[in-house]
Amino acid sequence: MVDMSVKIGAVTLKNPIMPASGCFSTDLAQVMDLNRLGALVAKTVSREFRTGNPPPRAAEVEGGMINSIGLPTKGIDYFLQHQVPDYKRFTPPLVGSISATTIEDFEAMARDVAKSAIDVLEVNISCPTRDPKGGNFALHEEHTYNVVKLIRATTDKPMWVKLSPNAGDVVAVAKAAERAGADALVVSNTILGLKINTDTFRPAIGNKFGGLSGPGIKPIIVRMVYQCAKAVKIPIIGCGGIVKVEDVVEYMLAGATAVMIGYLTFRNPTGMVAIIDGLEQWCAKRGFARVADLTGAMIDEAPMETFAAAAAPIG
Amino acid sequence: MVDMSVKIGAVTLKNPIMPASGCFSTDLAQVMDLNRLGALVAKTVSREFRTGNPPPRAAEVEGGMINSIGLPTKGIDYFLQHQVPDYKRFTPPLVGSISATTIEDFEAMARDVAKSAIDVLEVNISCPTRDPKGGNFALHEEHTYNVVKLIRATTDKPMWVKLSPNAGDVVAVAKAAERAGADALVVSNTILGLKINTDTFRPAIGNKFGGLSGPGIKPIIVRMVYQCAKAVKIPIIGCGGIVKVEDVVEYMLAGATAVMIGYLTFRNPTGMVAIIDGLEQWCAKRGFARVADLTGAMIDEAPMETFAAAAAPIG
Amino acid sequence: MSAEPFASAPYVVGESARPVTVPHIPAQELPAQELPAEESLCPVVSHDWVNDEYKHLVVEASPKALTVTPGQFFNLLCPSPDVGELFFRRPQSVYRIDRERGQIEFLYKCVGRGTRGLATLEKGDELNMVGPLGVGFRLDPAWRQIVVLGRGVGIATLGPISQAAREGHVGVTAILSARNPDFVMADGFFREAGDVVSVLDTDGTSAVENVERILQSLIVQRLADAFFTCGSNRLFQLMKRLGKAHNIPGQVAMEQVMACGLGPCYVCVRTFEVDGKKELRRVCIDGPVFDMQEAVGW
Amino acid sequence: MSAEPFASAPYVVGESARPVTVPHIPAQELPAQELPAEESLCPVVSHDWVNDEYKHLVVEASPKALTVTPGQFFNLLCPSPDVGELFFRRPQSVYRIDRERGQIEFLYKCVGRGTRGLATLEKGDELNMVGPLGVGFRLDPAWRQIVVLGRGVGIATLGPISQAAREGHVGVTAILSARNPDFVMADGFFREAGDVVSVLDTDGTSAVENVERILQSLIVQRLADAFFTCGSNRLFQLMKRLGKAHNIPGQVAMEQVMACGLGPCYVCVRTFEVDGKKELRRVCIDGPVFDMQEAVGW
Ligand SMILES: Cc1cc2nc3c(=O)[nH]c(=O)nc-3n(C[C@H](O)[C@H](O)[C@H](O)COP(=O)(O)OP(=O)(O)OC[C@H]3O[C@@H](n4cnc5c(N)ncnc54)[C@H](O)[C@@H]3O)c2cc1C
Ligand SMILES: Cc1cc2nc3c(=O)[nH]c(=O)nc-3n(C[C@H](O)[C@H](O)[C@H](O)COP(=O)(O)OP(=O)(O)OC[C@H]3O[C@@H](n4cnc5c(N)ncnc54)[C@H](O)[C@@H]3O)c2cc1C
Ligand SMILES: Cc1cc2nc3c(=O)[nH]c(=O)nc-3n(C[C@H](O)[C@H](O)[C@H](O)COP(=O)(O)O)c2cc1C
Ligand SMILES: Cc1cc2nc3c(=O)[nH]c(=O)nc-3n(C[C@H](O)[C@H](O)[C@H](O)COP(=O)(O)O)c2cc1C
Ligand code: FES
Ligand code: FES
Repeated sequence: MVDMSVKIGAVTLKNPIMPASGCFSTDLAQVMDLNRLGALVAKTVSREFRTGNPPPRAAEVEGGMINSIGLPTKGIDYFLQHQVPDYKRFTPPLVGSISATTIEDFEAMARDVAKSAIDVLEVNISCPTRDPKGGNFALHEEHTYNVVKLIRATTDKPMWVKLSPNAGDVVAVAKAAERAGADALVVSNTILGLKINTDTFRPAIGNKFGGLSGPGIKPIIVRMVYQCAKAVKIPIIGCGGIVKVEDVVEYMLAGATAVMIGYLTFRNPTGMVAIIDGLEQWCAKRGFARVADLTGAMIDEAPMETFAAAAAPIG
Repeated sequence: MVDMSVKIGAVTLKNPIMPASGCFSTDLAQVMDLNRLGALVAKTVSREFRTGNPPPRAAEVEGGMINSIGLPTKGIDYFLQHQVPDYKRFTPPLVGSISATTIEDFEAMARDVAKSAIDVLEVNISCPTRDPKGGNFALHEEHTYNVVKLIRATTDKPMWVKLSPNAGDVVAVAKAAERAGADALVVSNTILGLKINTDTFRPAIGNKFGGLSGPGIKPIIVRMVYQCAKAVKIPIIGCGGIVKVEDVVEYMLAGATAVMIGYLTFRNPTGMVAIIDGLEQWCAKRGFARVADLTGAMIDEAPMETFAAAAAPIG
Repeated sequence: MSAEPFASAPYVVGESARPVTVPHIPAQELPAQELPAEESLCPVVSHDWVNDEYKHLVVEASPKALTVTPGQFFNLLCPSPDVGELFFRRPQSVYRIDRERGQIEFLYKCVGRGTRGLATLEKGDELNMVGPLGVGFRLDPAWRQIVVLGRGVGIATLGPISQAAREGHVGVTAILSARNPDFVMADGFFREAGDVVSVLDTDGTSAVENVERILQSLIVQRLADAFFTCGSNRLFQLMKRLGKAHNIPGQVAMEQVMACGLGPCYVCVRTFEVDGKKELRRVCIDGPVFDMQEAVGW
Repeated sequence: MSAEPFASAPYVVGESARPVTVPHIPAQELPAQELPAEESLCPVVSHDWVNDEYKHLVVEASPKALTVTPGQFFNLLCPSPDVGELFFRRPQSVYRIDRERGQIEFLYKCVGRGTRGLATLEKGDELNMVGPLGVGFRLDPAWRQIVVLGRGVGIATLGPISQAAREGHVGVTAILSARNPDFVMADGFFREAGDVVSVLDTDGTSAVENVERILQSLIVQRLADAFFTCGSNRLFQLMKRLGKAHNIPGQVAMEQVMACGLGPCYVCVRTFEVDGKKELRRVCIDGPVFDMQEAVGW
């Protein structure tokens, strides 16, 4: 028997597998038992109704997919009155994700949403599709600090801050979020990309730029998780390109306490449950009594396979 | 007959296809006619002999490969005495790539190398494997400005500056390089990544971090080429993940004048020649008399396939 | 080979085209109920070219897959036609349901990598399908005569509703629009269900004005209690206009690029208009079949 | 199917496993010469399991591929064993060269995705190979008796040099080290070339001390004018030590992860030591066969 539970600050998850915001809804109960998941993560909500971006909203790219959905939402009232109760039919902790364009609105959103039955507040300061010029809070450490600080003051609910891989110095942003009182970091949102249709010469998706997700971005985000885990003390939730058990292991070795999964659900709708089962088997076979022991268990030294490793100075 | 030539400032290439530095040498004459290429690009050289990084130096990842070679080099003297003449047996313009860790050494390197028979000086201020903490010039606009400015003062040779996709604001860096006198920009070098071997728990490559290249990074670099092309007037050379004719077209539509190809040569050693031939056919079929007309020909508006595109406000 | 598999399920392993898990029984907090859809592996029974562009695929379906109703679709994990990966599934509506033999049929056009990859499947291979998905066509017991109007791949989607109408003793007139006689597909199949009128580009009969004349005459003959269409925006607009003018209820099956196929991602939206107000709905879960008067088109 | 192919060559298209181009004749600035290597497509003649882990692959080779010499290798574009792509080729040294039939043979161990993908090829399929590549073994006309010492996959690499020795009327003693009798491969093939001694883990005969005794006895009997080894670092170190002590020249075939296989990328380096100074050399173009006394090991 493997102990599959993990602790993210005050929150205990029965296993480290969660969906990523925007890639999950109770609609998935069509094909799977949602109670298997470590947590439920709602689609990002903002105060007002938003239509979202023009279609096509997604396209395949070489390493996965590109999307620009544009955070469509029925708004905060609908979320609190209908969606929270809908999610609360299920047992795993509920993570509510919020977004706003001003720091004041973020504060007000956090106050209103934190009062609901959600268990964790996820602060999405990193959606690459909101402002194509890249004006997201998570690109800059001061902006991140300011918004997180203000939100922290409004609520005691566990607060997870979702970072952006488009930041030049993600470690500085991670530290700023920690200083400002984040309970955990989600590393990370999608990477800004562009696909051009070479038949039509037009962008492949309606909003021109979009966020990359899927297997191709994994080595970049694993690197960021590793860097952030070395720099902060709060738990990190790895997110980007997970499609198999070994990907979860890789994120945990790099320092993640848990993971979120987006793209895989599109390819294999019940993939998250398969990964929970497979991860337990993997731990059993490798002799890990607790999955949590994987976190940060990477051996930092180079693979000493060759004498050359000793002989060659690192440039 | 398609006019395949492109002009990069004062340099005319007979076609827009070049190898990327570090993925090419005259050793490739084992399998192909190097004179077919638009230009020859030498491996980055630095002043002193460098052993490079410990093996394993490369590994497959989901979207391509990760490498940390560590810029092994026999040093500048060997480069000038042996490698330049070796390249000069072939007809295409020769691009010499230089690297240094201090701004002073960069200036001296540029002066020494520019005096040789090379046709273009490529300034590699963006190798992600030199300093894992990320202290490369191309991460910051002032550093870029300072080093490029100094080099510009030493030589009139065409100077191409190779940018880093790890910069948070690649457009600002591009503008700095232009202001400082770059004749063209290469967008870009590899993206910093990490792969962990889940059997051994160790990094998959000897130097731990490495640079990602190959198809998976293409949508990110195409986006950067597009952003830079809108912001600067000097030509841009697209580089990242090109493996087929349409990828070249995509880069050119985004604003590139020419492209560099790395990874493909590992997969298909004669792939660059196949792309030159295929690109000419593509242009002929699509009615482009000059390949250069593709540069920046992207139609910026969204694909108006649906009424929804008109109905949905862009978030 | 004694070595360990390279990576565990799902996805990158050799097993990755296989369904990744059997859905768990819902926890007791939920009413114990059957899940409506599943990921299943269906052996290919036959797979033939219908003409230069279209293939007809018959698979042995799981019991749950067989609960599919007309207008619903499956999201198919197509094999890759080349060395690259396919990252999205491809939706295909069901073209024929043979519950006796336990078979489901698709009729699809090869247009890009996904369908070209699908076309490589051979008898005995297994196809990974997620479904049945979406809201299908509705048949009102009050209707005695319906008109289905399809063009191109739209013809495939209209198959099962015609079949269902016949089984419900509802008369069907099928107007099948195509480029040339080669692309009038499945007319035999539709003939079993009712009358078939083929209209062609080659002889100009597929012109909107001609189709309008045919529809008008069906309306006059009281052979049009309801309209169903799929596959052409022009023909949809025509039916919508006539339906509105003559107060004939209508349903349209729509398409859109999909990612999840299940509702969460909001990739597959199209515009709808109710009481002059525009809104976006998801083709995968709010549709693919929608009220004709509310749909705006594509 | 009338639609345009999704993407042009090379790589992502259906054509992508095919060689992407016929190399051009070098421009007149260069001495008009044959290029030494090429990307070619070779039909599989046979492909059988030798035991649980090893497969024996025979392909029909192009004229240029047939110029391969013992110790050289090909860089193979293996099919993917799963839905993911393979991004690197995999190097395999040639195990047997049959110039009469125009065939080249490989003997390889299935260890990971690349070789598992390779193992899926069937008779009639085509294998995309780049080669012949690298520096092979050298036979000095003065040698009358050589000793080859291989373990595991190393045995494959030593096949052609034993074949060549026999053809040059040089005596060969082959010491084949394996886990158990099942993994003593190709002993028949080596027996054609000379004497074969199998040493096993199961009966302890593969212990370094025992192999040392065998080598010592060959040296005493003057049956060891030169040493050749591949496949085991322990056995390489043994031969290097004995070779140094008795002044017997030696060659070792080495392995390293490769990207380009042709020289430019410097991925495939190993450490060498000449006059007490360490240096890195590229296995793909400076090797894979190196002087035994200069190699440091792995
Ligand atoms: C509910 C539904 C039912 C369908 N039923 C049928 C059917 O019965 N027969 C049939 O031939 N086709 C049907 N289609 C269309 C079919 O899904 C597309 O032709 C197919 O996905 C194209 O994939 P591709 O890779 O071959 O082409 P691509 O090269 O990917 O694209 C070719 C065209 O197909 C569109 N397309 C691409 N991916 C999707 C996607 N995931 N969903 C929808 N459109 C896409 C693109 O916008 C493009 O215009 C249906 C689509 C939907 C949404
Ligand atoms: C010159 C040369 C000749 C060789 N000849 C033979 C032979 O005749 N028979 C045989 O069975 N094997 C031979 N090998 C080894 C063979 O290349 C590897 O076993 C194969 O590449 C493993 O690929 P994989 O994807 O199955 O395993 P992976 O899962 O990729 O790796 C398994 C092991 O193989 C190593 N490896 C992975 N990729 C490469 C690569 N590109 N080059 C070298 N090693 C790699 C890894 O470090 C790892 O230890 C040779 C290698 C070289 C360099
Ligand atoms: C279609 C789609 C919609 C998304 N919507 C949101 C969102 O609303 N809020 C958010 O924080 N992230 C959103 N994301 C990002 C994902 O939560 C996740 O960070 C990203 O997809 C990387 O994970 P993956 O590679 O496993 O998909 C979305 C991603 C996709 C693909
Ligand atoms: C093995 C390897 C070595 C490289 N060496 C250098 C180098 O010496 N100098 C340099 O500027 N870029 C170097 N690069 C980066 C490439 O020039 C190129 O920018 C990158 O690989 C992206 O292109 P690709 O996706 O086509 O490979 C190297 C890349 C690889 C894969
Ligand atoms: S495809 Fe995801 S909501 Fe319809
Ligand atoms: S594999 Fe590239 S130099 Fe050897």
